[in-house]
Amino acid sequence: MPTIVVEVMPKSELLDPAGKAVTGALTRLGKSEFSAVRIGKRFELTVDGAVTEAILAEAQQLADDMLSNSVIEDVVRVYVLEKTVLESAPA
Amino acid sequence: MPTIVVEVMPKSELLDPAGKAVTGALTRLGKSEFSAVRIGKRFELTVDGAVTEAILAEAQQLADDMLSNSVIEDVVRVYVLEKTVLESAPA
Amino acid sequence: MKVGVVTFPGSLDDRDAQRAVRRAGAEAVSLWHGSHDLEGVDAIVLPGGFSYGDYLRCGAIAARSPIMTEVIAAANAGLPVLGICNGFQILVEAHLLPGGLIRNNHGDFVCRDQRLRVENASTAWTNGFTVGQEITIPLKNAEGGFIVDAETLKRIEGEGQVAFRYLDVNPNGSLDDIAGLTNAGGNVVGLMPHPEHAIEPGFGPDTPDAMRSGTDGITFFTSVLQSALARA
Amino acid sequence: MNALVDSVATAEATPEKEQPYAALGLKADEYQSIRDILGRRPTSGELAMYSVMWSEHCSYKSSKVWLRQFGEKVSPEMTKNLMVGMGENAGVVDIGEGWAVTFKIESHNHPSYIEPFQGAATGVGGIVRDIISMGARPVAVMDALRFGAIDHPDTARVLPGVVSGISFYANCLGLPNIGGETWFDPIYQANPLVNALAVGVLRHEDLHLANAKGAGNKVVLFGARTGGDGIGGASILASDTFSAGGPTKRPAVQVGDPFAEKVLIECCLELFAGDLVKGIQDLGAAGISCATSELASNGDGGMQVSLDEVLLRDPTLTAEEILMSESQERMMAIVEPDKLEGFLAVTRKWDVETSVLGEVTETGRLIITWHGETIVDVDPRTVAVDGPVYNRPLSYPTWMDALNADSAEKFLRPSDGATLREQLLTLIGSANLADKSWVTSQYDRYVMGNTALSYPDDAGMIRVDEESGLGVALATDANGRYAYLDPYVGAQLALAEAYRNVAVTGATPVAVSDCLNFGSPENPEVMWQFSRAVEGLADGCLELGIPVTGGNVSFYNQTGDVPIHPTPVVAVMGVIDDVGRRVPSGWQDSGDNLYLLGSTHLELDGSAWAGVIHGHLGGKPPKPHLTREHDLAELLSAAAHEGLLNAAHDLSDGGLATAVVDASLRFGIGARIWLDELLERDQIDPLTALFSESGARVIVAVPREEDVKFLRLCEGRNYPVARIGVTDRGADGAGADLEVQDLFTISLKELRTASRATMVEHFGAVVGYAADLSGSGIHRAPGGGRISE
Ligand SMILES: Nc1ncnc2c1ncn2[C@@H]1O[C@H](COP(=O)(O)OP(=O)(O)O)[C@@H](O)[C@H]1O
Ligand SMILES: [Mg+2]
Repeated sequence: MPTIVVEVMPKSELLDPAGKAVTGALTRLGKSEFSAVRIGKRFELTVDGAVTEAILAEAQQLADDMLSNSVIEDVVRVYVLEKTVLESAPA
Repeated sequence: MPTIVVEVMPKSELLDPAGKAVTGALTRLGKSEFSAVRIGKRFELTVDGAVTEAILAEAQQLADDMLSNSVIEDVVRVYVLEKTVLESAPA
Repeated sequence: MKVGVVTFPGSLDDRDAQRAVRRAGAEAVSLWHGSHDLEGVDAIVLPGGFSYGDYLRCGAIAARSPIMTEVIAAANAGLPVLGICNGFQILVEAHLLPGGLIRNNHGDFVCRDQRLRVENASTAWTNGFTVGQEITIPLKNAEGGFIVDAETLKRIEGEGQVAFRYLDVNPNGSLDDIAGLTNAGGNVVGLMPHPEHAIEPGFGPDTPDAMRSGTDGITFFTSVLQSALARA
Repeated sequence: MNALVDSVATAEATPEKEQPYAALGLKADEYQSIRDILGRRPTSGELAMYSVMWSEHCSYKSSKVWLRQFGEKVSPEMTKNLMVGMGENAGVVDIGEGWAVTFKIESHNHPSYIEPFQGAATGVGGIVRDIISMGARPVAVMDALRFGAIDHPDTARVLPGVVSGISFYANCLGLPNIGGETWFDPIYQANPLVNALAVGVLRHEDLHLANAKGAGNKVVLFGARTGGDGIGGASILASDTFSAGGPTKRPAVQVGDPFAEKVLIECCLELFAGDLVKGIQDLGAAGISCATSELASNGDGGMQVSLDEVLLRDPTLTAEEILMSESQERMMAIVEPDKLEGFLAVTRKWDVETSVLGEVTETGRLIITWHGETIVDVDPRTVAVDGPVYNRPLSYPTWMDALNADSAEKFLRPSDGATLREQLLTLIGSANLADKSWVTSQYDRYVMGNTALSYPDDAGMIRVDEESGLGVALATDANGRYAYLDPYVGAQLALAEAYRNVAVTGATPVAVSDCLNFGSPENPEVMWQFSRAVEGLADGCLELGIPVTGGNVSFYNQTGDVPIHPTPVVAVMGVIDDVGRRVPSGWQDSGDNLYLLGSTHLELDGSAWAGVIHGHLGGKPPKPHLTREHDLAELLSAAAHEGLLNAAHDLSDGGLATAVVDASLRFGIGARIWLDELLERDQIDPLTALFSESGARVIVAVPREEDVKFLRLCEGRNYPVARIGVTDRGADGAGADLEVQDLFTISLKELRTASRATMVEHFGAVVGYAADLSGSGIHRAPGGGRISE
């Protein structure tokens, strides 16, 4: 069944305590090539049937209204998952 | 500065209570076109300097060792973020 | 006898665990996450709390701290290690115990007096109990849902590695009502409820005898003293 | 000259430059007085500082003239144990044995409406930092909450967000939540109140005050990095109505990081213990503007700092934004130069980022530089202390007389058992009286291992000394309905109730903190309500003999033009010499005699009965009886000390009837109640006996063997006492009942179901409810031991 992916990230101007804690851990582990980490969410919505324009619009709406909190988060992307892309690593 | 994205999802065989709760909420809202929701994480690692093969390999390693727990999660994808892709919605 | 209690940044119940150790009659030694020195202790408690804010996954960052290298080695060599709540999560992240602990199925933090059944009374930390004994221990967490793949679940159930099970109500959606586990050697035990908060009359859970008089938790700490004596 | 920087030199050179003072919340005359003070136009950095520090929230400009009473209406007796009084970050009270306690309650109302989770979370974070800055270890929190109607859709957004925000932050800090309030009233619909209290303990010698003394001492900023969050928060979020939202390009919300704060607590305590700091000031509203100007004003008056040294999370921040940023989890310390190395070693140990911004001077000026230019050059007292003070006009509300004339006595008071039974069930299931486990089960009450009492007892209690058992009890209360009917009396009733809630535990009330939540001070009727409430509270404290040690004012709580009910939340702290002697609010045993202390009058105006059964709010609130409250507290403390009480529960909302229900449900032990003697003695009808909310009343359970002693104690103190029933566990297996003789019987099961259903219906399940409808229950054998070891 097709899957719609919704990506949500904390707003970049706001503190991301979780990302900060991981950045700190990386520094302690000596991995200084990564200067910052931010942690957001990735939703997979399984769609019953074909993904029409209407359903995609609905998912976008959901992403804005329910899956994210617009005061502190941004919806980064809403897209239909191409299974083939998924399996491989670096795109 | 370049960004590496790491995507992590709960293993599909295992319980994802948060995803289940969202699925339940969608059903109550009458949005039955979405039959299931799973919630994972999306990391953005900021890289100081260019993304070499070595750094990408390092990120993959981190994704496996620390950013995910292989007992309960899968690393879905590790890739370099193309800024242009990001801005637009459905890909 | 010396029992070490590790303090990680964000540990909360470290001083409470030390109090429990002292009340059980042992010496409590404070251990620091950034050190590689276990200071010759005879047993170790990884206390409750929110190490590193529990931000990545509960216990994940703490499991990768310097002291854990030593704790893992010592545990593999048979040293008794008890992980309480966040400590249990650290043990799981350190792969000293199987499975994972995730967000409670109802989504919220929950604090309640929890009844448990003792399923394994032959570990270093439970030998003062009897199998089937029902005890009440405060529980307080947001991420205590135990999950594991079906095959491992079958194995740990079969090999008696389930140490405690929830009674009356499963407060977090744990598989098989699992509240706590032991490793195959019986020296490493982890559980979500907090025995260190049921050690002193007046400050523990309610019991049928009187309010806040529950002290079932002290047996964890007296058990480890007993097993140390036995080993000596 | 750096073109991008509005330096003092630039300001002198361009006196006519237009400045956006109005958008920053300053009035024209306030802007003019800044120009007069400086003798030139302010730089944009100075304007930023003055605007946040002169905001209502930071300057108390409308409330100052009234709040003075708390310092003036005091007797020597009241201040003798006060180590630090009003005006510091938090008051400090000597509780004996070398211990001191500091506590304070503060509002985070407006941010919690915009973003309930983060707003409430950062509210807890802010009040805890106040406690740390006194040198104390925080040991508990409480939360006094008010929401709109329980069934309003927005309440379903706000309440769960607020509760999980408090739960997230305080649980992660490792502070037990020991009590609070959860109220619903449509008047708070778009203006919920989130008041958070923190309490800390310290040894006398550990007391520290935040001031910048000693020229050459270093000014050090440590904790989280400074980011763009919450800019304008102080002036725009906290002191303006939402309709008037000003221009903000930076997000107005702040994100809390309790982990960072937990580390900060341990770090600060280690700094204090190692004698490595002179003083530490928390950064709250107005951030660096506030910390620098307050530290300097409270010290030798001079300070020189460079903003270039501030560690930033967002490098694009301007100097003005850095001055105004409200990024959380930051502290500012004054450190002697030869202790700096030791200081840095401790912050490094805790992974806390630290930077030295400058030093204390003797110039009397606060000088701030940025990119090599002086952007602030002010007398710090003009920023932090000598802000504007308003004597705002008051007017007695036009609607007051009609409201007071509309008494609930007009309603029929049924006396048949069936109707009374029905009304009782309706009351205990009503939003404000219903079981609040939905909220409190999300709070850790065990952490630290010193909690002697918490939910659902009348007050929270914390052991301070593990050896002696010395402890403190705290309760918060407010009743906006009463305060609406009469703000003077309403404030006193809030004080009386919190005082009584502390007294029933066996503790002796010793100090007060308050959080005064009101509408706009620019509305003369609101200002009248405010002035009356402050007067009532100050007079009440004088009468009870306990001082106000600090608090907080929150104005502009209104939706459009409609202000909230005046809501003076009062927190009372008490001391008990051994927490092992504490008394819970519920029956612990079968066969105990139940005594009602105090007398009951026809006082149903503003009551839960009038509100819930008749949807009515009018008339005059119950009469406060503060001297009697004082006598009652002494009586309770003596009785608890002699171990004469198995339970004590105060009577408040819903009167005697809800009190006996609470006390029965606490441990699942029922009671038989008879009213005849009471009706006769107080000349009242059964409904009044059950639901009137007369003050200075408490119900106690006394074991039979202590009966004589107890009655002698009451007689000796001449306090009205009536035996009104006996506790009863019920026949084996049958479950207990609450019986009011000749009127009705209700099983505890039915009562529990009614009480629990309400929150669950609106917000969802509570873990464990389904499994234990019969009650967790103490089922102790008769004559069982006491609570203490
Ligand atoms: N938001 C809250 N946080 C913590 N405790 C709460 C909260 N709301 C209510 N409580 C607790 O619930 C119990 C009953 O509250 P309430 O009816 O307001 O008490 P009282 O009438 O004695 O003032 C008390 O123990 C109180 O501390
Ligand atoms: Mg009460």
